[in-house]
Amino acid sequence: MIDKTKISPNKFIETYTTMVRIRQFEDRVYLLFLEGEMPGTIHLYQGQEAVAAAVCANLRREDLITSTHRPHGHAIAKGVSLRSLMAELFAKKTGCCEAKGGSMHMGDMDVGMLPAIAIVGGGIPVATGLALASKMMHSGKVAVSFFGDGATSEGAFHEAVNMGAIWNLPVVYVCENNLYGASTHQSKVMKIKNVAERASSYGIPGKVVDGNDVFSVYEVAKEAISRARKGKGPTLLECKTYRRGGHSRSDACRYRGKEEEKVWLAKDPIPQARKKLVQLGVLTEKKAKEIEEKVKKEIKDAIEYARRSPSPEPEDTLVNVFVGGEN
Amino acid sequence: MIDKTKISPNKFIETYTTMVRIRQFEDRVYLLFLEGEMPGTIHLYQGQEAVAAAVCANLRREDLITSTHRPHGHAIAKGVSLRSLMAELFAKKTGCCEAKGGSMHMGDMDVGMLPAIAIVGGGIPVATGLALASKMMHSGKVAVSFFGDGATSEGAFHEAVNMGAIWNLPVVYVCENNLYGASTHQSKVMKIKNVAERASSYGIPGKVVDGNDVFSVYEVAKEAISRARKGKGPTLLECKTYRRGGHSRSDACRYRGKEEEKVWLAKDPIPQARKKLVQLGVLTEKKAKEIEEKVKKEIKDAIEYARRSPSPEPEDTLVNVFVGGEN
Amino acid sequence: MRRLSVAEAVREAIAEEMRQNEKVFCIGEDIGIEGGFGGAFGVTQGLSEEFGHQRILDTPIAEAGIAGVAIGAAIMGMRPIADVQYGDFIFVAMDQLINNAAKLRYLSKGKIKVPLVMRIPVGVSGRGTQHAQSLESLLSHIPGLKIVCPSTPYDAKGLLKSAIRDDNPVMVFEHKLLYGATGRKEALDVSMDVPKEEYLIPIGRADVKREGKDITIVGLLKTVHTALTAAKRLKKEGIELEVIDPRTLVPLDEETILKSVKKTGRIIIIQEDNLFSGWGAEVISLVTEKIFDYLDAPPKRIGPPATPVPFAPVMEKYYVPDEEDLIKEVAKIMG
Amino acid sequence: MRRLSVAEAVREAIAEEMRQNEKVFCIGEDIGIEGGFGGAFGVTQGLSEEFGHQRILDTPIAEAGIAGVAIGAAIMGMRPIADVQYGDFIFVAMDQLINNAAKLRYLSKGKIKVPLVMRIPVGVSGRGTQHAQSLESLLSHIPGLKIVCPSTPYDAKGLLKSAIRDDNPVMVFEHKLLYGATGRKEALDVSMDVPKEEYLIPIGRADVKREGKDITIVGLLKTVHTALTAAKRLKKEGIELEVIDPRTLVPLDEETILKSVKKTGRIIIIQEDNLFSGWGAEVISLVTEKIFDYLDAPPKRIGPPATPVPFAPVMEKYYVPDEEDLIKEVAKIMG
Ligand SMILES: Cc1ncc(C[n+]2csc(CCOP(=O)(O)OP(=O)(O)O)c2C)c(N)n1
Ligand SMILES: Cc1ncc(C[n+]2csc(CCOP(=O)(O)OP(=O)(O)O)c2C)c(N)n1
Ligand SMILES: [Mg+2]
Ligand SMILES: [Mg+2]
Repeated sequence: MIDKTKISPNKFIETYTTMVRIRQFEDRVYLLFLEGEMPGTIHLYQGQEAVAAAVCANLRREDLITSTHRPHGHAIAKGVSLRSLMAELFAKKTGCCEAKGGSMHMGDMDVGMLPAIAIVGGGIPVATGLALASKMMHSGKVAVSFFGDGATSEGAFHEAVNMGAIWNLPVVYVCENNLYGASTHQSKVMKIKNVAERASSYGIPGKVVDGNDVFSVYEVAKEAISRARKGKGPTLLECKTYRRGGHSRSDACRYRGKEEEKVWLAKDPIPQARKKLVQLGVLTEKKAKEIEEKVKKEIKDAIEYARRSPSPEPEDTLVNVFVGGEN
Repeated sequence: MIDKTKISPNKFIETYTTMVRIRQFEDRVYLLFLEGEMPGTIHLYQGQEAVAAAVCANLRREDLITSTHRPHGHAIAKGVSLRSLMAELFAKKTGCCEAKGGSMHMGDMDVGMLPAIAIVGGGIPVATGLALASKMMHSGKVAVSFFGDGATSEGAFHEAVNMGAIWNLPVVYVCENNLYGASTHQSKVMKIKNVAERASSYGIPGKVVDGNDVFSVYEVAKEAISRARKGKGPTLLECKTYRRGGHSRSDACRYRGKEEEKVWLAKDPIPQARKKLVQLGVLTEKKAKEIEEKVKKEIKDAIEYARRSPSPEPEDTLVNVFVGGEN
Repeated sequence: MRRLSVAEAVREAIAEEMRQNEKVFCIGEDIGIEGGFGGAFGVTQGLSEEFGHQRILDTPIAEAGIAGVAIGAAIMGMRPIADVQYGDFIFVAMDQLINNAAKLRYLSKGKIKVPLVMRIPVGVSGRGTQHAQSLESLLSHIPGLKIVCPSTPYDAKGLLKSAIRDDNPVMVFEHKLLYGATGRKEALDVSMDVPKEEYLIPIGRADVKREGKDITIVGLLKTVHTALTAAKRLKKEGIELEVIDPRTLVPLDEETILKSVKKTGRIIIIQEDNLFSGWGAEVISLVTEKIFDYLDAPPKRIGPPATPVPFAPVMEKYYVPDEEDLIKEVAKIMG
Repeated sequence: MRRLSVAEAVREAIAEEMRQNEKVFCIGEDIGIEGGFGGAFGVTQGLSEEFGHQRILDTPIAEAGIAGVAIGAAIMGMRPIADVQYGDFIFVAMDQLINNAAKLRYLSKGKIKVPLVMRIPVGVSGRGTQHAQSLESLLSHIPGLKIVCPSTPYDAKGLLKSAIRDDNPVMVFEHKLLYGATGRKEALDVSMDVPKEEYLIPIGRADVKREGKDITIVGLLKTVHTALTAAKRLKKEGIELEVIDPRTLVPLDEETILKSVKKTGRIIIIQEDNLFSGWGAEVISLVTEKIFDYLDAPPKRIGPPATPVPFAPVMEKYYVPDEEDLIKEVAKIMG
């Protein structure tokens, strides 16, 4: 399955490290949140790390992504600094949105991530527009839109993917199918088994992939992104995955079957990846430990940075409404 | 192809008469419009008569339809009185919308037609809701939503058809694919050949049918409607057809290829139907003439009625905003 | 009598109406799932147990679809109570509400009724810019929609019941921080005694939440409470605010507002919704057009700055008008 | 100088900007098809011949998609001019405009610019209720959007050019009956001399379309012309109206309006857009909040009844405020 010759060991390690980074970040944030150190709400990404990590591993810094109400993983994978992410969650002036956004709007244009759009489906047309500009400007950039299974019920999904298709735009539509839109199981909102089947409405390829297997995601993402970059148009990628925790904040997931949870929670993408990397001889258990330690330090540093960062001034509210003259 | 045993001769004649009625109505309206007797704009239905006639021939009076900016044909087929339709076009108080609507909003709830919704795609969710109510109230009513090929690009189409599908609602989605949305050819806005293929996104049947062959439309509409009525859920019906005239008012169709026009205009649904009916022995040329004469009189009567009808009072503007108390 | 929160009062109104009329049903995202949330604010929690999943109907995430389907069902005689979680998401459904719900009766010779209730949670509550907007002004601008904005559990229940029985599309705005226990620190506790016996509050009648002779304050939803808090403080200084809660914007109870201003000669609007082309401007226009000569001082609006809603609590606090802002303005006008 | 209609002036503005800046492009339905219409009002007629189909980009009928795609392209540095045929259709795209165009800069630490121009034809023009609405008040309520409303060919050209160069999302409203030859009997001929030489009109500056000492009339789009017609007639009776055309609602040129009212002491708004929570209420609030003491008479709004727009010409005429209505109101105030 995994073709070692296609991925450099460094890339393997880097992608794996990204997954670990996301996991540790989210685990830590969850606790901080429960302890009341963070205002607002959060939607965590544990369980879906393979998707963000593998897709973004195939992107260049100048490529662009749009994200959703669940953006931490995408932000980390695209390279937004942990410090600025943590500071945003702490509502500090040094946050990636200067504390204007909070958890649901993370992003940093300097590394090619738009502020996450928390309106379900709302980012898909925008990503399509980024790709349109790339084509018009011959910039060679690819846009990736991340969204959930639930988002594919929205009209915005339909309108945008069709436009991406007819104009052959350099965009990849990445659906992370974690089986639920909030508390609602996929089977309640669509009659089809695979979201990827919807690609046929637009005449573009639709691919289903095990979203908990970072290597599989890597392969199909690579293909879809290079296809996009070559001007061959979009792909709809469906990554089957599962969120390990609740939809948001304090959700105890009482709407999920125990059996289903058991099966899926056993398929944790991180140990799975580690095991394979060790088998391949790319990683050792010792190296894995080191990675974890390194990441732990990064997170600790980010938290300290966030804590000691200043709050915004009340009047900062007025800044950045319009270009050239506030308000 | 045509199974005489399945349709009664009366039904044949009735459906054919409906087509003739629509054609004559539209031809006459076109002239009246050019002569300046009617305000506003019009979108005419010549060429697509087989669809409205055959679909509505399978509906009961209490069944419901939604329509579009191009509603005259649907209104006539569903049984809205010619007098009230003509009066509406003349902006008279006796019009089917009391002159509040005009050409684009024709309808009459007494015969199961909602005021036409001129927002492209906007009627599809509403029709789905009519069907939901039918199911909840066990009323046995079927809803049919008519819309164009262009409308299937709208998010509303996607959201609504999916809901009809997952709830197994008694609704039929009838797409009249006349190859153009205004001046824009289908090939510019979708990569797929058949709109009906989009049904697969929702897990419902999608059927392509020759929309200029009233017998074929009759067959598939009958099946889809009875399927809906039996609680087996919606069908997406694509009727391939062509409008004989412009998109609206004074459109000279300079965006349509001459070759394409020639081919399609030759496939006029009305002579086609007449020929087959004569072959089947259901109609004679003499009877056909009589039908035409009869319909001519009906139209004449409608025009006279409209002409002698009173205009609304200016203050009628204020009526029927809210139930129970105007404004 | 029992003390109820707004969420409880709203739930009770829905349940009572659903028991009395089988045409009433709820439609929305995550409202009835077993083990789920009962909607974004727990309002429909438990209702699917009593009424089943046909009448507490969970939908895909598709707001235009939800609104359109609810409109269609309403036309057929059902009485849908639709919701789209946060009000901010209703922009996805605008076309259905404005082009269909508000107009189909008008186009149908009055043969169509659209007894649709849309429940729309609004207001700033620590969730950032796409989960914080107020939409009551926007929709009050559309002829054909009734606009209801309850500020207390008592009003919320009585008005929602009236809205459900109303044969017109009624947009019912609920402020997130007034619901009660929604896990938000900033939430106000406005729970109060609500009678067990059935009652209705007519749509179109304002409520004088506090009488006073010096200045008329008009608030809506949460700012009614801001005004009442300010009034309590100002009382100590001998200033008596009269606090008017219009409760419904469309139709607007002009009389109650005008009567109050005739008495006080002064008016301040306190508004969380953005000011420009907002409901407060409408109230000022009403007063200045109709009883200009009664005014002893210029009218005044207090509201947020013309910016999106920021996330950080310190900015959010700056954004939302509070009693300090109001008291300052009162001082200016009285001084 | 040549006489141009608004449609011609708008077309010229687009062409000039497209020639100067290859980032500028048009996106919309039926705007560039060969043998087609050049958009619903012929404005882009001929442009695809000069600029090709990449830059006059025809789309599917999908307004949320159009707006969203335009926003995305704008963020990357393109300068889209998007249109959705009739303004009424923009309700389908509301989410993109309000939740994204108006907010992404705010969320991005100012790293994002959204130089989007949305051209929005509005106003009553004989097409019935879903092809007639005015949206300028609604969108003026949203922080983060600029609102431009030209009433003449000269203004339309100069303001559109500024809008295209503006780094912010600008909603440009155009009145259908002012375009020129659009096959509508009711269309006004407002064609006028427009200089060949390049010029810009800054966004945010009102124009005194007519000076007068007696009453300040504020109109917008078509009602500017209604006011000018009334002014001509009233002149004969010795009454001098001052006609102010704000030209942009956001940002609003408060100074010009206040200065005028300080002079005249009286103000009437004439508005085609529905009154409730509309732009006229904002102007009245501005004046009464800021210069109350200068007013010699109550302010007044003239507008349509609070109903959907009816189709029949006699009702439509009743619906739209005209010079008779204005003259009557002037008589009341002066008398
Ligand atoms: C337009 C809109 N409707 C509803 C919501 C509320 N909401 C937030 S997340 C969510 C579920 C999204 O499901 P999915 O797209 O599968 O993403 P996931 O949460 O599983 O990552 C819902 C309904 C929203 N933010 N936007
Ligand atoms: C939401 C919306 N967008 C655009 C329009 C303008 N418009 C009216 S008809 C039409 C073309 C519709 O094409 P199609 O759905 O194929 O129907 P047809 O006209 O061919 O019957 C367009 C773009 C509209 N009425 N509503
Ligand atoms: Mg999901
Ligand atoms: Mg068509």
